[in-house]
Amino acid sequence: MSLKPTVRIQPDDFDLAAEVAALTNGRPGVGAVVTFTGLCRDEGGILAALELEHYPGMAKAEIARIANEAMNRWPLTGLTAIHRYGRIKPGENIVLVVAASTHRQAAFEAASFLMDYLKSRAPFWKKEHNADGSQGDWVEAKDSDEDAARRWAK
Amino acid sequence: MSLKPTVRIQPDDFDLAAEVAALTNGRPGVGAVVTFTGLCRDEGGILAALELEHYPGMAKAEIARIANEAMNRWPLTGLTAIHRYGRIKPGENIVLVVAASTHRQAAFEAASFLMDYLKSRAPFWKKEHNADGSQGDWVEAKDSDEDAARRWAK
Amino acid sequence: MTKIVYFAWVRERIGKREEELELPADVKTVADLLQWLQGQGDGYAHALQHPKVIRVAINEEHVDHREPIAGAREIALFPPMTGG
Amino acid sequence: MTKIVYFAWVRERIGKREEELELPADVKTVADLLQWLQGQGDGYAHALQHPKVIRVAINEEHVDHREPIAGAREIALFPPMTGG
Repeated sequence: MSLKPTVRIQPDDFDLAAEVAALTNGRPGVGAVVTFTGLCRDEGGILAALELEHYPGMAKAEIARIANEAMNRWPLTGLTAIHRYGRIKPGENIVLVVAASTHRQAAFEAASFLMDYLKSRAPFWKKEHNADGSQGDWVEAKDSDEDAARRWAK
Repeated sequence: MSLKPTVRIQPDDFDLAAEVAALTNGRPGVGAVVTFTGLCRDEGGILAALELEHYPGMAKAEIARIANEAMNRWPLTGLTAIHRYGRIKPGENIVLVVAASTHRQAAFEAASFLMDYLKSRAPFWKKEHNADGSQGDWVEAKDSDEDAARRWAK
Repeated sequence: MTKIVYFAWVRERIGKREEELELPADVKTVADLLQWLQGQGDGYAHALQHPKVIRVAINEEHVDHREPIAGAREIALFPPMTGG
Repeated sequence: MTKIVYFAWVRERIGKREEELELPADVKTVADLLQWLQGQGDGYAHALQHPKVIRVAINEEHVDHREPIAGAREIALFPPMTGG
């Protein structure tokens, strides 16, 4: 059973069921799988799309660093993180985390940890495109995301 | 958008992707979906199957009670719980929880809460069937599961 | 007559899934019922030898052992649950 | 020459994705670099007017503003991240 996390940075959508199957098929020791899917919201109809910019050289390495830390902190049997970039419309997927473990608490905590760190450490930036055609803003980082990451500090 | 949780008790397997789609398709306000899948472990090869016994009259009502409490405690846009019964082999699914919300923390916490309560409040019991054909034991309840449920007490 | 249902190893040890019982008038609470049932035969004694671990539902809702059973339509006795 | 790369509104305000710059000898830390860049034109001044909010990576790893830049192959300047 591989203990190396899977990290992918891609413009295309991902397949939740396939990613879960990759961490469970042929691995009968896995008892718990937690997934997190982050989707583009329409913000009450004002948003046409998000444009996700990223730092290609750094994004994959940084997410892999965070994922490896999660593998070290929790007894996981597998961990996958996929982050999309480019133009993403409301209702479409942005990010996927899958954490597999023998027991549920490790899977929940590792997935939550990975998401909190992705939010504040992965080099991605979101620009809004408005439904009325007007120029949108860059999404502002939230203090609550910084705080969420900080709660995992040991 | 319906605020009534979906609860199903069934012998058949479930379709993770379909259940997530049911809580996201046509709902562009959803930004975060957390799923928990519980699978039958082979316990290092000694287990042939688990036999899940349940209390039919009570199981669905009790899980619905817990799910409704989760809907009241967190700002969810949807919540699904599916629990299988009957004979389940290692690697097969036992239970699914899907929690959808505008923001990730609510989805993570509600899914974790629901699983902790399912473990100690839903009327299901697991009997082991051993791979060597010998009579297996009833799985014993774990104090850690009771403790996990208790941490949500308000 | 009160319908009593059993699950998991409580069911196996008592040897039946359910039964209709005429309960004595002095069996007023869940705790009384568990004590009285222990005298109904070896299977019952074995199933209920540690009454504190037995979980109980009346009319399909969890109750504790102090709960009165008057008017109960269905009483379920079972081990600690192991779902999920 | 040091390669400097910009992202998001830092990139938009400066008006370029990346450039190779000859840095003065007294620009020794990330903080020095941010201060020096502010004097390189209106776009830079606008992008870096609140240097505390600017996040920096050297050779694709997060660093804080006290980090020395000697030997840096690539320095990236960007706003707080909003991934996930």
